[in-house]
Amino acid sequence: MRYLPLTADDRAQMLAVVGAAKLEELFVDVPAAARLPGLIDLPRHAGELEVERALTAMAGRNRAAGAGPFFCGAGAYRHHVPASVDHLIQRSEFLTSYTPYQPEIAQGTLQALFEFQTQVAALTGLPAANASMYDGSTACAEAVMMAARVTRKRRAILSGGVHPHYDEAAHTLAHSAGIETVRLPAAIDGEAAVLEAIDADTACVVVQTPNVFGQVTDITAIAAAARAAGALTIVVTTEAVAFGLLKSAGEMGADIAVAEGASIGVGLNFGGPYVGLFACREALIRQMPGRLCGETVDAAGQRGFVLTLSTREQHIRRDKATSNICTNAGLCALAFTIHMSLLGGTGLGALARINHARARRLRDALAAIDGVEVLTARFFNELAIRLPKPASEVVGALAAGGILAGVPFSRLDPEAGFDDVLLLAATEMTTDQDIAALQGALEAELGR
Amino acid sequence: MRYLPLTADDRAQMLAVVGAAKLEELFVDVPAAARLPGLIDLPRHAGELEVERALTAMAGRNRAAGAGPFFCGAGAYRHHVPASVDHLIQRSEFLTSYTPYQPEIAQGTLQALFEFQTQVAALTGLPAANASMYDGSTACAEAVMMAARVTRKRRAILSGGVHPHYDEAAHTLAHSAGIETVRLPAAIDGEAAVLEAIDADTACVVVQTPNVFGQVTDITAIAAAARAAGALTIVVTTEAVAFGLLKSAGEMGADIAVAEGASIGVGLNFGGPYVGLFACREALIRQMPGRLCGETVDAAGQRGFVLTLSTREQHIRRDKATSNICTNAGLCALAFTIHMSLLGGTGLGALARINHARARRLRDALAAIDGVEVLTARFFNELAIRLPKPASEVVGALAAGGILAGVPFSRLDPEAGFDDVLLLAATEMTTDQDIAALQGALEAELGR
Amino acid sequence: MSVSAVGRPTRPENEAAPAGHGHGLTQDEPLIFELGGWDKTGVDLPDEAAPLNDLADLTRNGLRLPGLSEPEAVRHYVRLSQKNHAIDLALYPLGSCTMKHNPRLDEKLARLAGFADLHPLQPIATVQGALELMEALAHWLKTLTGMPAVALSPRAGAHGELCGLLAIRAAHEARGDARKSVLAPTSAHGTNPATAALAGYQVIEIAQTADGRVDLADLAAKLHDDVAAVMVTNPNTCGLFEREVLEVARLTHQAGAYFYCDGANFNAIVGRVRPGDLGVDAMHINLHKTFSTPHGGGGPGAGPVVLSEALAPYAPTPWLTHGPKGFDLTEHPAGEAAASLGRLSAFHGQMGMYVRALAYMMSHGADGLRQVAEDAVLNANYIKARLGGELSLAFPEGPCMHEALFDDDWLAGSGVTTLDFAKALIDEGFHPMTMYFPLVVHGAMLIEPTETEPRRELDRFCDAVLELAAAVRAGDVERFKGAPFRAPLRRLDETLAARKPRLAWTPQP
Amino acid sequence: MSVSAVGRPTRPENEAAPAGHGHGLTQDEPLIFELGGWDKTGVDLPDEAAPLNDLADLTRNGLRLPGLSEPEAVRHYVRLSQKNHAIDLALYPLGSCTMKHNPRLDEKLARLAGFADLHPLQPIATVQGALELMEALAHWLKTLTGMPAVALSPRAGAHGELCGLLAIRAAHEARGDARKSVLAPTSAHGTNPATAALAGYQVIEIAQTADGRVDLADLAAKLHDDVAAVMVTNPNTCGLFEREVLEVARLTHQAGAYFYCDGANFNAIVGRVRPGDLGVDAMHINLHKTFSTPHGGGGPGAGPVVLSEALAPYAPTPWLTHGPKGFDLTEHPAGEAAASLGRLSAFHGQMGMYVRALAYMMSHGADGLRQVAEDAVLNANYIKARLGGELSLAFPEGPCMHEALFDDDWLAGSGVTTLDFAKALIDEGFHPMTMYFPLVVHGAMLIEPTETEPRRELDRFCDAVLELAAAVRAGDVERFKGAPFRAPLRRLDETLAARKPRLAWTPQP
Ligand SMILES: Cc1ncc(COP(=O)(O)O)c(C=O)c1O
Ligand SMILES: Cc1ncc(COP(=O)(O)O)c(C=O)c1O
Repeated sequence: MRYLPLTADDRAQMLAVVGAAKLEELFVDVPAAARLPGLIDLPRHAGELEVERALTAMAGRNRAAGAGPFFCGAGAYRHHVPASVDHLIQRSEFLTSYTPYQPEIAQGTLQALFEFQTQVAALTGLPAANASMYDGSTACAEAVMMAARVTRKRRAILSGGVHPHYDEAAHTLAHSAGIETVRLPAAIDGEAAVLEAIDADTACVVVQTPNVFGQVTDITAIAAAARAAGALTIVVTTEAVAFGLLKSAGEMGADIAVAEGASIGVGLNFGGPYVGLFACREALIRQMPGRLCGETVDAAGQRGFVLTLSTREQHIRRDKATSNICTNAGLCALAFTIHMSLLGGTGLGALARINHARARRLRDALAAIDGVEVLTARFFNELAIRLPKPASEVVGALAAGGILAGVPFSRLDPEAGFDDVLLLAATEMTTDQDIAALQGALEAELGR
Repeated sequence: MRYLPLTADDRAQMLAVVGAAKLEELFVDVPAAARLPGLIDLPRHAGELEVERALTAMAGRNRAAGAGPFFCGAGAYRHHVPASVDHLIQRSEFLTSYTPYQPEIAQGTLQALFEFQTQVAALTGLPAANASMYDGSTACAEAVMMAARVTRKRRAILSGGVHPHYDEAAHTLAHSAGIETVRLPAAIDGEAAVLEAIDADTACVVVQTPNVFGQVTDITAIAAAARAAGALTIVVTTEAVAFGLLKSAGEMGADIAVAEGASIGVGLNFGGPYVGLFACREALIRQMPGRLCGETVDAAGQRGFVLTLSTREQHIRRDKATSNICTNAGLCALAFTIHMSLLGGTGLGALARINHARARRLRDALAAIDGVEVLTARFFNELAIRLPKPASEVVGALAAGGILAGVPFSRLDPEAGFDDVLLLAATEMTTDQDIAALQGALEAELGR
Repeated sequence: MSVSAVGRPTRPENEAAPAGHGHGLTQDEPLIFELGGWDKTGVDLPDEAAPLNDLADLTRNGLRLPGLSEPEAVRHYVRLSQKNHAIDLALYPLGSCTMKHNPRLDEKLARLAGFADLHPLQPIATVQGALELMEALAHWLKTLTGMPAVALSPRAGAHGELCGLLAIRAAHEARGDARKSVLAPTSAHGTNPATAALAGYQVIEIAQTADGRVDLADLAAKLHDDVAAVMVTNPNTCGLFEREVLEVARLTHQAGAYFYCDGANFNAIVGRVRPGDLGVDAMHINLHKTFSTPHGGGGPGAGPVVLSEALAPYAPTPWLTHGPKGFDLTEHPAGEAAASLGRLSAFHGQMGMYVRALAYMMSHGADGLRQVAEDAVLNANYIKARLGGELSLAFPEGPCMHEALFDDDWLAGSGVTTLDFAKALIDEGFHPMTMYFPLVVHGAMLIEPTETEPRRELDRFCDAVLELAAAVRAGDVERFKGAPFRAPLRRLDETLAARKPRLAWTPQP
Repeated sequence: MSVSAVGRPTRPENEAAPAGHGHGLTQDEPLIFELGGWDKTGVDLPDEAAPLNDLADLTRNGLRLPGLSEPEAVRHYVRLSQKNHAIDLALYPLGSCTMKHNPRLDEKLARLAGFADLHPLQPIATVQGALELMEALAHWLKTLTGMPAVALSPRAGAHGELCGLLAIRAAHEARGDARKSVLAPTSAHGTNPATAALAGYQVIEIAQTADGRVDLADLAAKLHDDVAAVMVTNPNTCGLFEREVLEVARLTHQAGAYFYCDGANFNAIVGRVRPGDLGVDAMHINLHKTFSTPHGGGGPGAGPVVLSEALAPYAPTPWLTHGPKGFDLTEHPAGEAAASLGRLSAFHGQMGMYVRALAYMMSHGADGLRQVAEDAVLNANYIKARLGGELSLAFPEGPCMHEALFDDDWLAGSGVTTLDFAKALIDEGFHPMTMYFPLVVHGAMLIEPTETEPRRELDRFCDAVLELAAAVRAGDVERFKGAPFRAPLRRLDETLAARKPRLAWTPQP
């Protein structure tokens, strides 16, 4: 068994040192009835070759996104990740280390986290970022909980532009804590309606830009209104590349920014692992969930980094902790940081413009199709269109022809009555040929 | 330009330090006529995404060996390499270091080389191995040159079982040095004829086992006869997995063993990079080509390793060197060593038996086909068959159907009159289904 | 030249290197923000200046972040990596963390385009292999635990705890039974009480017996009809098997509560004991512990939760189903999944971790996994035996499971604390053990070697601990108080960090 | 506790660690043969005991080699890796070696199954993409050098030299002109004379001028009709461009000889100067230098040779051709290739290196490669300028190309040798420069930074050198004689190694 170093001899000798006659003696505390005498009914061990064959076959029964024209977005975006990123995160010292509890021998991870936090702070325009959450949706749910703690109010308003999965995750978490989540009706321009919904009981408003329909909104007025009502403003972003171009949450006056960071450095991974970004105003630091890395000095006065403010955390504060999170998205945060260190502000800006440019070309191609209505007026790299028939049918038909044409909104929210709405994203990976192929296939499918 | 750290500012400031008004001044020594004023007529720089797309497309225009039943051998064998091997050789400290000229900061490479040499010595049964040659064929050619140096004779006899490429490479190298290479006629049992060819002018005999037809030979008698005639015996092995099962060169009395090591740890790579193994008797050490790693101690008495006996080498001995080799196959040697460290003697033995077992099943399947004659009586994992029509035609036809049926001997040696001979290898990668598919296709092709 | 007793010149080694230099093979490395590159980028992109007219007033006011060329970035992060300990470097005996070897095959397979380059919302027909893999993983997990259902989507252990408690809450609520509290032992991992609180429950602690197990009498006394669940870790955080687990389950069920088992320590019993045979209703499994997906310096992990028949209907969405058209996902609570507790996070969970965990399980097989548990327990008992004579065992009686727990009795009066001792271990090349956890043991030192440690490494570790223990007894207090001496940094000032939090780099004024 | 001047406790750092322990993050590691595992294996294989009756007396008598489990093997080699310097760690200023950054994209692409999992003797129809890649690489190399032909198959620079000289030999022989000698400057790399000798030529040295170039008068004097070739490195091994290269070519050709250029230093001029414009007949290109395939601790590399019209007919097999059915390989000297010098090695060369080199070239493009040369030369001149005041330049006049050459004049009388100085650099975190090469310069120190070094690293390096130079002048000889102090090992006894060669581990008696 290739992962087990002990030999039969080792085992015998070690048992002798332990003073046990046989291995079973070490399991005496297990109730006899629960001690399995033989092997569980599962296959026996398999060599690398066999395992590789089996899983490669399974992988082959999927259609990889890169296999043809591809337009899916809706919270997960396909971007190019430099090869050096994946190489570096696989270094033993990063890959096979634990949470940096012993800072003297974890400065590699800690310094990278400090860089991550600094980058996230710059991207969101909010000064204090944590060391990552599981993903964007759980970051959003935690932000709602945090807002309730900060404001001591129990009602969260979510715009109709918030990704339905984010809404559901927030609802699930908030519900049991007795916090009400109110989702406004799904609407392309969903953020606008939030303004009226704010009242004195509002703990927070959750808005998304670009929202799930791709619409970009300046939420400055909403944040001002929320502040006036004693509520916090939480801005969600599911496409981190948008940070390269669009106004940051901080610039617009938000209190908390949460985002899905997977677009930078991480990749699609069928939805996980991803990396949640979480940043807030300075004053709220002690209410933040998750790990924080901070600067300090060592006994010789040299600069170093440690996990800090851990009195907020479960392992110290237990049932009074700001969150239960322990394992987070460390390695994905590292990937994010490395990719971001390569891009820099300049590179992310350029990348964002390319994304926007391709999305404009996509918009133009779609708008030219008879029967297709482009719904999103102000988009970054994603937009919603209305089709003359159910979007899921169209997507199914195009998939059969090798084109992954996007995400039917009904897949996210079957109740919204938006069965004819299709969400499509374009990124730097989208070529003009891809767009032309989509246009042709859509025209054919719609019989134009 | 992502691989170039200097900015325009850096360049300007550095030029100022250098004291040059412009960059061109640094190229004053180039004759004016040869200074290109503008860009060479080649594409401009390209992003990772673009390069990756272009090369992935080229890769897609090949049929990977793993895409279907596969039986090619003839000096390159398809084996499974554990994922940890490729992971480890990509560590920066191994991948991006130079030849270990500064042993104090190269113990990683050096200790691995010492392990490599020890493994090669055990595998070949000869005590002194070097730190790798380019590949098996150049190792063989160098062995011939070495034998001529040692014996001060100028004639090498190569058996009719030696891989024709090895023969050609030896001939190319020996020719200009005035050393004659005599290749005996190609024959399944090609080693047998060597015995009669040995005479007093013979510097060395070169025999191969398993030979290019897959035939395994005990060359004890040949080695004895050569020794009696004052000649050295060089044993070639192109399939390193055979070391797990077959008598070693040392056991059979050879003076020098050379081998292609790519079967262990390296992979097919369309023929390169590979790794040449080279081992010999203790007494011949100072005539060996290539780098040698040796044990020593540091100033504090701790064990360490260094490159040694470099007075044999080009950088010290220049035109008196035992070889001109400088860059060798370091990283492939490391891959070999890591894979071999995982296998151990036990694992290599088991692997060799599996290879043999699969080859026997292949033999049985082929022997059952009407019109096919199995030529190789005593094989390890490869055998030659005679077909009722030109082997290249048959291979071409089967390739069109997705089966890579092996190597026509005529591909290696079109003059041998063996157009109807096909070489086929089976390894642990060969499944019963592969064999059945081959059998079926062959029967169909041969119209049986 | 001054030469120390052992013949090593003491200079220039013990002079600080001039600022900004390396030392031998270790390189100093500033933050990326101190490397310049404010106007450059290490990514070559085509020139494509899109008009921004649609976004007129929506664009940001610059973004100041440095970009590094690839050579600089690679060197920067390689240098940083040099400052980490890792399981690939040496034994990493963090109790409760199961720092075992991470197979490289798993990394390779998780990167196959057919898994890594899949969008979570592609048409179901185009991801049948992915769902097949999830189904296979579910089958392994259910079979190994002897439980009828599993929710794969939780993103880590704590998220799994939340999943389990929310399922329990949903089950109670479905009966109109709004219970208010959760019982958990004081020895519980911090996530247990934190999760219970997050799930809206009051946490009540159960006492522990002198031999490190749940105090049944206390449990029985505290179990009443307001208790929603009893959370017990088994094997527990003292590294001991809860002998009376069947009685815990019986009492719990008798009170109408559910039995939540924290399965973080499943590694000790995998293949030998099925939690389903112990009366468990819900248990999370940290794939990043028992099933060896890499810890990655803090994550990501995955925390699937196996569920009993009673709780299965409340499992979170998405539900994985198998119909005539192949595999499918039920993504919203409706129909069959109407009782579901809802969605825990976007999409379908940690696919990348599923691939790794399944590859790991298939590699080991039923036989290998059983051996995993045996070797993990044997290794821990070996350490217990070798160190038990010098250090003070928290629970000397009987065997331990996968980890050996010591307290700081033996340090009493020495001037050396658990923390000091742990830091001194760094100088010997090892990562410290888990310290001061579980809370029930004074100055706890929790040592979990895992099954992937060879005997030689266990001995190296025990020798180092024993040698340090001898130094404690010899009164060599400075060796501990100042430790570590040989790490990239000396002991860090955590108080300073917390007093004036600096969480991001800012330009020097 | 004794505290040194800078506040660092001096113990236990300067005590040797107990044998077999690590120190902080660095781990001691024995040989695999000392780890046990003689009867085990780290590879799981199916049970398949084939009958061996066909091989009765041909099987070996056991094979004693240890097998390690994967955790052990991974740890072993990771620990070993910690003891290496690498370009990814810091500047690696080995003159003549072109230690530049190795892009990770290239590693990824070389591993695509469509390249890595190809057998060299698959039917040509199944490897059209591979041949297309070779053709593309050939096109780039020919265009960059301005030469009409290229032989890709040589496996490293020295193999390329052999290829070139054998082509020259074949060309002479084809004319019935059996020439006997090759001229090369004393400054030539050792492979030049070694290759010439291997190719059956006598090597005659050409003198060098005071400014570090070929002495034309000496060349003219030695050129006669027995000279087969003149081998000149350009830019040469002193880091200087051979100003009179056109004259060298003219004289060579006038004598009926061929002009072989050692292209190891092509990095300095790529994109700016084409060797084809300089009268070169043959030149090898180390893909592992100029085109950045990784050095890998000694190899593998690749040494394609560009050839003039005159030599092209003699190129080694295989020949890559393009016909109506696509790409093809002529594998034997016959037909069109009848004059070929024959085969240099099995199969078709270093495919894995071709993929990397092509990816590198395409990434840089014509513009980027030109910039490569400019930055490489600028970086070297920057070092020359910064260090020239303190160290003695071998050729102070005029600019250098890609490397700066110093001699040991400035060390005279200091008691510090070039070797000592180089070893002291290790303590500062840098790899030493190339030492004692070229032979024409006393105590040579040859510094090649390459274009992938950022200015900050150049400054770090120059600061370290200058600080050491100050220490030399201050008479701090012990800092050098004993160096390195901070490396994994102290200075190694190379004499002992050569006196009693121990080339393999043997069991302790
Ligand atoms: C006993 C125990 N329970 C729960 C957890 C939490 O798991 P995770 O970190 O995956 O959220 C841990 C992790 O350390 C643990 O040790
Ligand atoms: C000038 C010069 N020529 C030739 C060579 C030999 O090249 P290789 O090591 O690739 O055989 C080298 C390598 O260091 C060199 O520097």
